[in-house]
Amino acid sequence: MTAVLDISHLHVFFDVYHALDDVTLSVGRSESFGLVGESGSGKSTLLRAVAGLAPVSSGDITCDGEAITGAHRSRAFFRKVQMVFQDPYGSLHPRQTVDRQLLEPLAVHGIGDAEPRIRRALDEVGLGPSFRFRYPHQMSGGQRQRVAIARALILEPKILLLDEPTSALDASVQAEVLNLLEQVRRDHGLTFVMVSHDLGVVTHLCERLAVMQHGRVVETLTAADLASSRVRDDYTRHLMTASRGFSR
Amino acid sequence: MTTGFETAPVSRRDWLLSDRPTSRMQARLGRAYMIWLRFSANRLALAGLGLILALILVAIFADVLAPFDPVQGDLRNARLLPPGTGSYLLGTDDQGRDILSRLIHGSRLTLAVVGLVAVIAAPLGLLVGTVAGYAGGWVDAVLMRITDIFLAFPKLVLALAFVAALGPGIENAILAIAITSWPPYARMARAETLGVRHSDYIAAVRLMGASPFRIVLRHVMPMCLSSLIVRVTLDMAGIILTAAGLGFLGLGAQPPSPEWGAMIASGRRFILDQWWVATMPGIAILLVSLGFNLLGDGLRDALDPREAGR
Amino acid sequence: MSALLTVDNLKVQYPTRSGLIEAVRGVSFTLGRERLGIVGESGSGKSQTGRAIMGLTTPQAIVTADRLDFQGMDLLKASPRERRALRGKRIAMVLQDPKYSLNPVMTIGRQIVETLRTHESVSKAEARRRALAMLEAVQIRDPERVFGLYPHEVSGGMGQRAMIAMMLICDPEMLIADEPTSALDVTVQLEVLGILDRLVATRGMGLIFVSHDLRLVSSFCDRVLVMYAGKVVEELRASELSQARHPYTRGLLDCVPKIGESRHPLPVLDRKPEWAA
Amino acid sequence: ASPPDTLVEGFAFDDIISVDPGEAFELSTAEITGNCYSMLVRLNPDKTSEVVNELAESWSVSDDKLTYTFKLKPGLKFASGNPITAEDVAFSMERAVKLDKSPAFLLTQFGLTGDNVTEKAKAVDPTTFTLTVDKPYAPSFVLNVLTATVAAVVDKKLVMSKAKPVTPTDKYKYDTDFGNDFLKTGYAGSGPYKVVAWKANEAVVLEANPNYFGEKPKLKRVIYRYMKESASQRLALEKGDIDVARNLEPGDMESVSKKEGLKVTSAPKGTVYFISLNQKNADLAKPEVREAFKYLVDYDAIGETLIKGVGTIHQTFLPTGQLGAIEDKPYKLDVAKAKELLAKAGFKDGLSVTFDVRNIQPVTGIAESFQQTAAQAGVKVEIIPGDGKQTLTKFRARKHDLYIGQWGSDYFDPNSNAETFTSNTDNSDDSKNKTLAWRNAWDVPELTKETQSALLEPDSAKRAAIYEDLQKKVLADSPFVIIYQQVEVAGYSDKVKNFKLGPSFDTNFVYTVSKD
Amino acid sequence: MTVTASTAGRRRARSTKILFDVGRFLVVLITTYLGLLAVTFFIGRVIPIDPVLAILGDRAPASAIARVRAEMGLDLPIWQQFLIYIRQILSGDFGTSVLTTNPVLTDIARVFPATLELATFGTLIGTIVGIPLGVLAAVKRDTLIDQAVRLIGLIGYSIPIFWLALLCLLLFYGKLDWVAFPGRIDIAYEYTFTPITQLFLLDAILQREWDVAWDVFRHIVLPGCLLGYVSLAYISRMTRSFMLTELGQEYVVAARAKGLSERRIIWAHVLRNAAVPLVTVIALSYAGLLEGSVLTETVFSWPGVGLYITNSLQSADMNAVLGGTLVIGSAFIALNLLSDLLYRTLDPRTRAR
Ligand SMILES: Nc1ncnc2c1ncn2[C@@H]1O[C@H](COP(=O)(O)OP(=O)(O)OP(=O)(O)O)[C@@H](O)[C@H]1O
Ligand SMILES: Nc1ncnc2c1ncn2[C@@H]1O[C@H](COP(=O)(O)OP(=O)(O)OP(=O)(O)O)[C@@H](O)[C@H]1O
Ligand SMILES: [Mg+2]
Ligand SMILES: [Mg+2]
Repeated sequence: MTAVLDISHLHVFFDVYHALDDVTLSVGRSESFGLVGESGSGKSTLLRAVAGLAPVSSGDITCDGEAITGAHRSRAFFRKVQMVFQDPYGSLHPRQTVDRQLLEPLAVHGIGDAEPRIRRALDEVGLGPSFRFRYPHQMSGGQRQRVAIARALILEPKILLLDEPTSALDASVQAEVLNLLEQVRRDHGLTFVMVSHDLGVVTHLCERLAVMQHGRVVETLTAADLASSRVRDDYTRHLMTASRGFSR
Repeated sequence: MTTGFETAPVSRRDWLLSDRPTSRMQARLGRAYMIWLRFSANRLALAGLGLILALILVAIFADVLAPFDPVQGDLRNARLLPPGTGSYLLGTDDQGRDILSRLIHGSRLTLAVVGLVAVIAAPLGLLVGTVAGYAGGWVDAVLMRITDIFLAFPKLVLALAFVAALGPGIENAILAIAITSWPPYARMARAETLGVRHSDYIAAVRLMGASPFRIVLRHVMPMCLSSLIVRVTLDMAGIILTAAGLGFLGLGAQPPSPEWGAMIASGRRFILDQWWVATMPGIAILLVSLGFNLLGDGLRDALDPREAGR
Repeated sequence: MSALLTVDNLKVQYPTRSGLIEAVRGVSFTLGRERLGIVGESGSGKSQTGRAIMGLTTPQAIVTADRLDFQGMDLLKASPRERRALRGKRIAMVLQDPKYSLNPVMTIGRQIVETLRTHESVSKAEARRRALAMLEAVQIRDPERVFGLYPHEVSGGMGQRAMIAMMLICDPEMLIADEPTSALDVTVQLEVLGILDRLVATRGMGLIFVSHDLRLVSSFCDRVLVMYAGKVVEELRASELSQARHPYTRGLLDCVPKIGESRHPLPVLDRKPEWAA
Repeated sequence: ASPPDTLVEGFAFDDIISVDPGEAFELSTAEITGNCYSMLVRLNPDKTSEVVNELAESWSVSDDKLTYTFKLKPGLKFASGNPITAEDVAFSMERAVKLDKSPAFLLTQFGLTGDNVTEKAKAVDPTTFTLTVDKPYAPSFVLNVLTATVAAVVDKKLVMSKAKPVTPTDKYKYDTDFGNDFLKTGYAGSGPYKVVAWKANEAVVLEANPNYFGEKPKLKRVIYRYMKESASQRLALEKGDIDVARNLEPGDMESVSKKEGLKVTSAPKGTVYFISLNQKNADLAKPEVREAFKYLVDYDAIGETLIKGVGTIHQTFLPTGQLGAIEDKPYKLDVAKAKELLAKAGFKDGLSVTFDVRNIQPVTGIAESFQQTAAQAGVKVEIIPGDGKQTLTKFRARKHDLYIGQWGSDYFDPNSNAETFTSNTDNSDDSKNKTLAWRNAWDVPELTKETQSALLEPDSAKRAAIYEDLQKKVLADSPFVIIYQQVEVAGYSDKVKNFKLGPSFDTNFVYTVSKD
Repeated sequence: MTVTASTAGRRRARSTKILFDVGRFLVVLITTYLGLLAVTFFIGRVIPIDPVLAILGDRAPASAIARVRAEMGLDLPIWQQFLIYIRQILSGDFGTSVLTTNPVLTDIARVFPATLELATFGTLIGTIVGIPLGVLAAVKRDTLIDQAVRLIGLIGYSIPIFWLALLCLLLFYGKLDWVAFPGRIDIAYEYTFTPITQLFLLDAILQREWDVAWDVFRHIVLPGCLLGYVSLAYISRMTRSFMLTELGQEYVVAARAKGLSERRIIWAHVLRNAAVPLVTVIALSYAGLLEGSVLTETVFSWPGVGLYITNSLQSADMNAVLGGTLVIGSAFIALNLLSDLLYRTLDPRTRAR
């Protein structure tokens, strides 16, 4: 397995708060990797650190052979790595139509054939042309999340960082989005790094996952291990019980 | 395009209100129409709009509408005539000039002051605020220091000083007011930028590799725009009043230009016996700035989805 | 089992520029001293139902019902004052997000005491004592400390417990919990549910539990109402969830991925227009 | 309401910068000094061609007309109780000359300098003071100058006890400020009233001087209350909050005069208002243009409206009442004639000029009226309004085109106005001379000579003839469009008795006033 | 950077953070003052008024003019003048005002209290009347009451204050005789009454001089009410808007669910939350009145700092302008600081733990 994303000894501080404490991870090419853990454990921060949106104080990140330092990211980096955010209500610019939002990455990177690309991207996420000129407030959460995915895909990245892409959605819509993600991954041979607090979702989509607590990775294991309860860490076990629902 | 929607089976209203627009134009018009619907539901706001439109029309057709020459008076025969004397509907001033005609021509000055100040101060404030807010760090510190200095400086003193330095005249008054009125816009834009800066959609644009310049210009600024527009409209009244205040202190317009504030200033000498000389321009200022305020208030409700949602 | 609350053909409508929005379209059910779950996707009218019972819909809402009866009292005919006396005292409601439903500038203790002193004339010291006891009852470890904290100083789970304490301090006969745990972490979620469960069991309250999580509701409640587009499409015992007949209910159950299950792609809901009819 | 023992006047005295008689040269200060200080001689308010003695018992001139000897009245006292001696008189002169403030030139024009003043102005004995001048001037001229407030006698003992030491520089060679700092707001005189307080733009408070040697004033206190506007003065007067309104404009004057319980009084003052044309501007330097502008003022309409009651149309530079003043009024509004003259000068299509105007009435009104009438002849006038000091700065730097100003006689002698309007000893930009002629770059060596000759003409009739000639020449050809002579007005409550305005600003006496 | 070092560093950072905050505040303060100084200095140099003229008057001899020019350092290069100026200010010497010949500090000590008194009066009225009106309008949203309150506010926003002041003066003084003549105090008292704090109303009450207090009140009431109206317009409008925002919050629903009365919800819960941003609004409007009442002061001959600066400016009396500017600037900064502090105490979320 060749690693496409390598993270070693990563530390992130917010002022004095140690949000990521010595995180080391490696994600293989075309692998789907999950991150679970309680709220505030640093899952989102990890993704944002990779994307250059969090203040990394030390540690190394290697992405597709390119060593990255600090917060600066090359232009090429953004064509390799894209991200989908948790809140579909907050990740789309409220004053721009879908068309504008999809056009923007193309304009930034000076990509020419905008028209067919936009149409293709919308098609791919299952939105018809009737959505093209809508504003975010004219769409449902699931539809917005599809637009966010389309926006991430339009630059044809290799790695997609997914930060709880379905947690704001209804169960039924969640299924649709999960299916969509699976499909685009297959079609494009993408590498996924996905955050979720729902073990069901993670095991559904990912082959391997890491469990995080208090800014550390406490355990890395495969989905199969989890399904058959082959876990070492207490916290992982605790999470598993909790996700089975309420019991008196 | 016109044929497009005349042959279409849907009504124009439905076309505008459609939640599945088929073109950029339709989407944009639809949004504007929604705003208009919200706006027009507010009667006071419509009244404000009416007042402003009337002002603009009066300014455009001043030459046609004004019954007399606004600057040439009849000192000997027509001085300080009360309203309704002869054909002087609103009376005459101390140079024997028709007050109505002066008010009509003065609307041009008022409009120019308001328009130009808005055009100078608002973009300046917007630029400073968004850049400071987005860049953070020392850029923010420096820009905000400058803003604070201008904020802490007594506004009218600054304006007075500028007019005194540059010489009187409406252009300089405009510059002076513009120079004193941008800091609040910068503050506001910065606050708004700070709110927007950490949002996911800005993060998404950064992840596209867009330059900070592009982010500020195309993504942050539009977010500040609607509150800026509202604020500017509401400030228009303040601008008119400041200009009038400068005129009142003898520093705004040059005689004989019919600037309303200066008209009040020269009319106040006669307030005891010839009340109309100072009262008429006062009413004009009140009406116009009321118009802008009503308009701004209505725009705020129409543009701010938080308020309009209820 | 005597009915605490009887709802018959409850409707909630909102007049808007583009016509009447029907948020709730004729919901009927009765509630005894039991745990009744209401599930449904977003926008199906769950919260509106709860709020209509409380009388907390916004003023422009039009609320009608053939019957809205709480222990023999016609809620729709009751004066605002009478309804206010009911609220917090006999019917209470826990809102979804503790972050927003606690007054940010008042200490938690004061907010709890306030409920108590609104409905019962007790001395300050007595009120404080009871508030502390209530905080303890919702399993807050250090009630004295939390009593003096502001909402932003406590975690989501603690905030939600404080909210529950605030609503239960007057020993209401009925509690409406509108998605009380969906803002919380999975592990915390279960703790809060545990507390609710114990309180209902010990005090004999009627509970309406609103959620969009079918699995959670089924494991927590006695009875479940499934809502779709402002209507109840199915009502069933929690234990009989697996025998649900309505395709909507089945679909909701099916589309959730579970650990150790391999269904690719996941089944999705195929909404039929006749469901909403 | 105003207290019974106090006279309250509403007065726009924003020109006061100091109440030190050795420093002050402003019109409002003249009134204060006039009421609070004594001088050797005074202008006779009833007959302005005469001077009368005040501190002096008698005076005489030597035959060579160079030495003036004054004998003081006996037993005079300052307000402080110190006796008034010739020493004080000499000190007052020395002080004014050495301080070298604005009014010092009145004395230095007689050849007094810091170095020789102790010699030339000295006390021979406690009651005898002699002044030696450098040329045999007409005695009327010298005595008229000595009535100016700069010659007010200050209390040497008191002043020097308050004097502050200063470090001498090349510019100021003395080691004391001669009490200037103290006297700016303080008082060391012997007049009927003493200055108790001057608060800039708020009030000037005078109190009766118990040591006054003359007839004691009737009222205990006089308060000048700063009020800028005519309308508010009138309002306050009508309400009885002030007893006298000093800056009434024509309309308000009329109303006050008709109102029961109120009266008005007026007195012509030695101040003329004029529009001047800067000769540095080549267009304005053409004689035809100068003349044309004189036809572009609507004298009659202005006289009937804007300055009605507060001024009389007057076209020569000497105010009525001064020696040699003539009343010629050859000009009136005549657009056709002006056009013709302009065409002759090559401005068939008109010309554009700027016009620096103070923000004060009636000048602004007159300027606006002129702007309108000039427009009829194709002269485009751009008014640049400004505060007094601002327009003055420009005027003094000779950077204006047109300027509207006034000139009040520094002392009641024709030379004051003649010198400023007709003499320009050095027309260069860095000239020391700042007369109106210089300020408008009007280079007139002949007129300058003629003006100087009038000074040495001892015969009054001949002297008057020279001034008449000068006035005619200025009327015909100067860059000064003289419009009117000021009439000072006041409205007052009829409770106030004996209120009168004098012929000059330092003769607006309040010590004779009483109240019912 | 190694891990251990960074953790230790963070801990140290926490303890120095307060120190750092204080330091930053001082830097802010100093730079703002320096900025004010520089701007004032600059204004003084560009104004086309010869400052010597203001000192000597129009007819001074050339020698005197040259002497004063040298005394004032006007013949030095600009930067040297600025340095001298700064040095002077730093040593606490604001110079003497040319216009009044008093030390500027003395003048300020007289005129600032006048403005302070007026502005405080206005702000009190604006707050006491404005807040209830705003609350009322928000609670009765879209009713006639709401529209009426809005209109009152909007007119207050739109009316030229100097014009209204003139009309009111005419009516209440000229016609009705309800209020006293422009100025702070009647002539009769001006020279018998010795103020202590220079806030006349307060002084008179402290000294139990009831007739003086009444007279002072009759003077201040009209300009004070006019300023109060302007501030009321702003405060009521902002109160309404903040109340509306707060009324839409979930905690209001929660409070209703508790069975609280509407009145208690509005006044104890909602207004208490709206008060947090309102503090800033009131402080801003107060600051605005402190600096911006030049026009009112002109009409009412109120010897305040606005009038003082305006008069000084017109005489190029830059010492006085600077003094006034710094006072107003300081008042602005102080009010900002105060509102910040109040904000912190009112809003537990920003309170330091
Ligand atoms: N910009 C920031 N400034 C300060 N602290 C931050 C910031 N972003 C995150 N944190 C803190 O870092 C910690 C980790 O946050 P993160 O968002 O990574 O958690 P998470 O695992 O994604 O949680 P959740 O499941 O709630 O999304 C949290 O305690 C959070 O408060
Ligand atoms: N004030 C209002 N005006 C108009 N429509 C409203 C209003 N409040 C709610 N609605 C509508 O009523 C419907 C039901 O809303 P409700 O809040 O009950 O949904 P819900 O089932 O609780 O959904 P969620 O799970 O998202 O909370 C929605 O379609 C909503 O748009
Ligand atoms: Mg997260
Ligand atoms: Mg809900």
